Amino acid sequence: MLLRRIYQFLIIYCAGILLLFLLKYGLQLSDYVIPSPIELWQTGCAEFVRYFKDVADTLRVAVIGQIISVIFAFIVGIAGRKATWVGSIVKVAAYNVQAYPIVALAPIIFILLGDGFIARLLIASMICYFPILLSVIGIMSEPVVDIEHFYRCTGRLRWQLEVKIRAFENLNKLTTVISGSATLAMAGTIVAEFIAANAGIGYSIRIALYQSDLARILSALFVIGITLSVYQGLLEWAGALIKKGWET
Amino acid sequence: MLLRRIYQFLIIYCAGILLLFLLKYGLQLSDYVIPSPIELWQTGCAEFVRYFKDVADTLRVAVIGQIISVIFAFIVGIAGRKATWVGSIVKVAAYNVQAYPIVALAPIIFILLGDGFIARLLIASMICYFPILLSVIGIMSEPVVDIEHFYRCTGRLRWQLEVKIRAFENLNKLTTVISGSATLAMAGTIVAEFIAANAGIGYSIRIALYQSDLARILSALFVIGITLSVYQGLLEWAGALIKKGWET
Amino acid sequence: NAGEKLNYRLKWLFNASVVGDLYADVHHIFTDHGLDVQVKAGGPERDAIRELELGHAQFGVASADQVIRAMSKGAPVIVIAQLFQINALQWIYRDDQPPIKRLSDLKGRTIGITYGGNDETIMRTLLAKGGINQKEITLFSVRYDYTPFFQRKADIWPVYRNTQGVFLSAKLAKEDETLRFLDPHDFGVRFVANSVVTSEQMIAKHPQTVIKFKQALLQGWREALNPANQKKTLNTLKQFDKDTSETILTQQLAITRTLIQPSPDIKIGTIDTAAWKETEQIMQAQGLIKKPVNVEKALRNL
Amino acid sequence: MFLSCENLTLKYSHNGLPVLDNLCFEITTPGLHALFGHSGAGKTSLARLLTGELPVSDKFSSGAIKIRNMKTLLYSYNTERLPGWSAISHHLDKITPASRKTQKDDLITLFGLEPYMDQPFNRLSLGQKNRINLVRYLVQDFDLLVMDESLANVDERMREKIILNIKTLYPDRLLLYISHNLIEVAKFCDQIIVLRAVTRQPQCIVVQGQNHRGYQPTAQLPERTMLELMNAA
Amino acid sequence: MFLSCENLTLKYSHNGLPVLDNLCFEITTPGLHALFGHSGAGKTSLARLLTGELPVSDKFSSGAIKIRNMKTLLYSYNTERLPGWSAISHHLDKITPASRKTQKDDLITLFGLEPYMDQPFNRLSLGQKNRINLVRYLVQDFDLLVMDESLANVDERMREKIILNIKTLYPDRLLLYISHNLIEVAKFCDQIIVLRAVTRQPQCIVVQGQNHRGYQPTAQLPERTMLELMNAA
Ligand SMILES: Nc1ncnc2c1ncn2[C@@H]1O[C@H](COP(=O)(O)OP(=O)(O)OP(=O)(O)O)[C@@H](O)[C@H]1O
Ligand SMILES: Nc1ncnc2c1ncn2[C@@H]1O[C@H](COP(=O)(O)OP(=O)(O)OP(=O)(O)O)[C@@H](O)[C@H]1O
Ligand SMILES: [Mg+2]
Ligand SMILES: [Mg+2]
Repeated sequence: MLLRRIYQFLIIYCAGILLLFLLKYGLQLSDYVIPSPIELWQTGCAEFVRYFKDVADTLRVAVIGQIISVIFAFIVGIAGRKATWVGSIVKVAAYNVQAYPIVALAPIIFILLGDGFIARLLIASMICYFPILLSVIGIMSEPVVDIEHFYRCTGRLRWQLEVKIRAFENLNKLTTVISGSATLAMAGTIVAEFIAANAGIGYSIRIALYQSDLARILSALFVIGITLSVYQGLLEWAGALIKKGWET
Repeated sequence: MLLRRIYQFLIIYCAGILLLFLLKYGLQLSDYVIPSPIELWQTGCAEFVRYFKDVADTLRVAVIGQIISVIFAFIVGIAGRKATWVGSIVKVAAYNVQAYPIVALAPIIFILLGDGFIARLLIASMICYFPILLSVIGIMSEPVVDIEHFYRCTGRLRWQLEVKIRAFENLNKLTTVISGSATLAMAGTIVAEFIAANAGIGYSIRIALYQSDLARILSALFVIGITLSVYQGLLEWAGALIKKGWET
Repeated sequence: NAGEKLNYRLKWLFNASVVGDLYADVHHIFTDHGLDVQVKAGGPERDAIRELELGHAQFGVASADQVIRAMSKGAPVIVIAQLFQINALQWIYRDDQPPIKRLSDLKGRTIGITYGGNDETIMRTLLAKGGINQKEITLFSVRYDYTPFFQRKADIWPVYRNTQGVFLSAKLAKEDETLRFLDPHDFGVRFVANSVVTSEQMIAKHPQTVIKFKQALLQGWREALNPANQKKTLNTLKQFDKDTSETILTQQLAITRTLIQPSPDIKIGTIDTAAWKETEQIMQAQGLIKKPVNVEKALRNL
Repeated sequence: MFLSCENLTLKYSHNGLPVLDNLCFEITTPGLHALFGHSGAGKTSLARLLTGELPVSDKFSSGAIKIRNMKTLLYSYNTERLPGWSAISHHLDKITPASRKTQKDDLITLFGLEPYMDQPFNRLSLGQKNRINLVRYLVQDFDLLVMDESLANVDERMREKIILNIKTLYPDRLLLYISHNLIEVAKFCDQIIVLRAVTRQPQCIVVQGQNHRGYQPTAQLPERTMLELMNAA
Repeated sequence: MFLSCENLTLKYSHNGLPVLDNLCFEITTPGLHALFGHSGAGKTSLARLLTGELPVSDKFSSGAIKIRNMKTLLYSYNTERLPGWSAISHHLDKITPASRKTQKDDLITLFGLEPYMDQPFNRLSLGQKNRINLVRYLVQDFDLLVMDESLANVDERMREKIILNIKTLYPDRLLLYISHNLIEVAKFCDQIIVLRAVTRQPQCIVVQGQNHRGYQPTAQLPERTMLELMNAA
């Protein structure tokens, strides 16, 4: 599974690069617009190790960010699952915050939190949590009548149990969303680094952008992609394990 | 419902602003770090109409972007629901594209598409489609055995029917995600405008940021929030109607 | 080929830095020259040189470092005019801090730079020139907003003198704080800023169009900066830059004048070849290009 | 212990036919009573009204349900499920009041479920699912328990055993058994509320069952009751 | 038409007891046959093996199932559902081959479903759900149809009517009926495959049923068959 993820990523990446090269040679574009294969290769080789370290750094933040997002999404999703007043205000708050593009919120976040690790983490989590939240709210607000009936009519349906039942019945959907959100956590962290940090791959991409260096950007995308494929593969594998563990 | 959404938004917005003012007067921050209430009020009054027009403009793009995202998410989700090779490569591609922060992809998008409406729409959709995709994949890859069994064993389970069955059985989750993704479409469009456009509220935010004018940014956030609350309220209302229509 | 559609891609959003371009557009100077030009705003993710090659634009504004980088990668770019004689990129600091009279005064300060941006290049050149070790100062990563400077987390912050410099001064003035500027030019660092570029192909195929474009554009700039036209110019600007008050715009315009035409004997649009060569040397010294590109080949005084 | 329905009427929609029309009956003794009638007669609907799962007197229903000396009314049905994350023994332990632990174990043995207690619910056969679901209701505090086809997928021998045992174990509770098995209902139940087509009035008739209390190998079929039931329904 | 099991063995896990052990039987005539046995005996498992829903001879199962002169093998069970987005009539129309439209309408009348055809599935009572589900299988092309408790929640009178009619309508198909109703199975089925506890060998015994073909008001209970069945199970 892991291996398959990796070579599938390679296929897709190569397809993308090929498209760019076709464009380059089709329209006879200079190396400035689209780098030559040689340049790309050289840049890739030269920067691989450094970018890899950057990505590892980013991934670290992303993983923490993802965990926070998942927890946060569950808290909000569980609080917001009921059609009560509190539930719906929590939902409205969660939705509204999301509507503000992070670039607009960034200054406020920096005022509130300074621009250290925490701010970065917050931005990463904010980008990542929302899709999980949507799924969690969707799942948590739908009763599983045939299972809940007994607990409800014997007065035993505390919210923890309700949440557990609904989560378990939708385990597949939840693991899909959670493992899928890894990509979002990654993207979120990169954006945060892009805006604020002076470390991580987002920072490297920003420099490459300022320097109009597409070869570097493509190399960075490669490293991001491959790392993420591995991480995602691992998450799916863990998800399968958990499912197995919970189901037996 | 619509009204409730609006006043809930107002409560949250006011709470946020209050927090900022507490911070301002607690830490004795000057007006250039956090604007004074008077300045905020004046800016708000002065810019409301203009920002409102901008937001309307942005919303127009966001709505189209959301529709595209939903369609796209369904296409990819349906193609990627099966554990086949094609299914999984479609999924890997969809996930990978998402992992790349839009800022890194923007130069490539502009190379490929120029800077028209299309590029903006693409960026907005890319930001919005992924959360929908995750839910759609989750839902579409889980059989509803008790319903599908008949069609499967009589050889009638074409993919359209399979999709329809699974969508219907998870209608609540889908409408939650779709109406929730409105916020993402909006955020996506704003980011696209931020990067590329010369119209819309994203552009105005960029200028306000560039001028370090937090009062303007807060006013813009207000208009975005209120518009979005209305839009979201309408979507939910439409979702309820559709559900009613489909279920009777 | 009058009436042919031409796209002119700016480097940044519409503001006082592009007043001449806007003026030429609004006051039909392009049309008077038989050109149909669409002036398009730029942005950080935009790159006029790429658009020239892809045919999305026929003319554009690019900074000198962009031009030199593009040349080093074989892009067929030609500079037809240099708008800013003095780079608008400068640094601000509060006047309650010791003034920076010599480069060695930078020691011990926290200096904002945009990593990868040309302010980094310029600042590093200044530091090298002043013989200042990186350990003697603190570098602070600059991002979209100015909060770190406001909160005094950084002492010295890069701004565009004629735009940000003006409204930041105004903002701080409200709190009775005054700003000073650190201009690299004063320390002998000349790093060329925005210039008008087109493609080799354009010059080869439509030399007349290029000439007409340059004439029209520079006429626009001359008229825009002419104090006699002040009112007209401000009205033009206001059409595009709705977010800036008239007082600020007036100040911005005044400073822009001094950067575009520092003295009456310099013609607007003059390409300062020596400054370009210095820019190339700086970039090479900083390792931003690997080998010389001989930038003068791309400079065309038509 | 007293349960009565007075002029109970229920519709599921504005323009639909009523499902229950002017229904009246009362039960005054504890024990195993039955709710009988053809499929679609409204047994489930009535049971849900009785236990408060459906509201009485809202826009679609009217009449009154009177309940005296009973506090906990439970409704169980055959398609209920247990959560899937652990073995059924675990779930059962969690919901059994401490005082009923031995009763629970006895019921499990009696219901023939002992070998399956460490299985998760979804690995059981249909009849096993029925039984484990019923067990968990039986160990609750209840005054009235409706068993809506709770043994529908269990074999007859086991069913008989279960019914007889429930009767001896819970002599002072009100048990309302919904089943389509004519003989079983006739043989073991006390009063049998027969729901008839909604067009007939009175919509329900109460027939006296044989109310057998133990295994009687020589017992004849309760033919008179069966006949009565068949005529009523 | 020929169906046989040879030494069929099935486990659900490595270390578990087998559910089916060395099972052998054969059926060579069309008609209504039954699969009978106590709850948990393995009827559902066997039926799913026969119709190919569970694989024969993988790591958990061995033996052979031989099928001759039959192409379409269908397995239906009582908890199946119809999609919810439109009335059941709509779904039924869609899956009925053109040549069977009249047959479908006849079945609906026969099954007493006519008044409910414009309802969506989730508004039906349990027995109504059972019946509509069975109807849609009956209008398919099939050679073997397993009805796994397909009428479990239907009242006896309706059940009898349905069974008798199915027998006359499909004399040349193989119908395998799983039910816990002893009398019904004894009365109406041809051959009755009785699954016994897995510890007993042979695990299954085939008992000849009465195979009644029409409504016989004076018919005695099939006591001998019932006794045989009870002894076997
Ligand atoms: N939610 C509903 N909406 C509309 N009609 C309904 C609904 N539930 C049940 N009905 C109808 O009400 C009638 C009685 O249903 P009910 O489930 O009470 O019958 P029942 O006696 O329990 O039948 P069975 O023995 O088949 O379970 C049926 O005709 C059914 O179609
Ligand atoms: N997926 C499974 N995993 C493990 N064990 C199973 C599984 N399915 C069924 N069993 C076990 O296999 C045995 C036979 O089950 P099966 O469903 O075939 O019984 P049945 O004869 O159909 O019973 P019923 O009449 O109650 O439906 C039961 O003891 C059951 O617990
Ligand atoms: Mg019922
Ligand atoms: Mg079974």
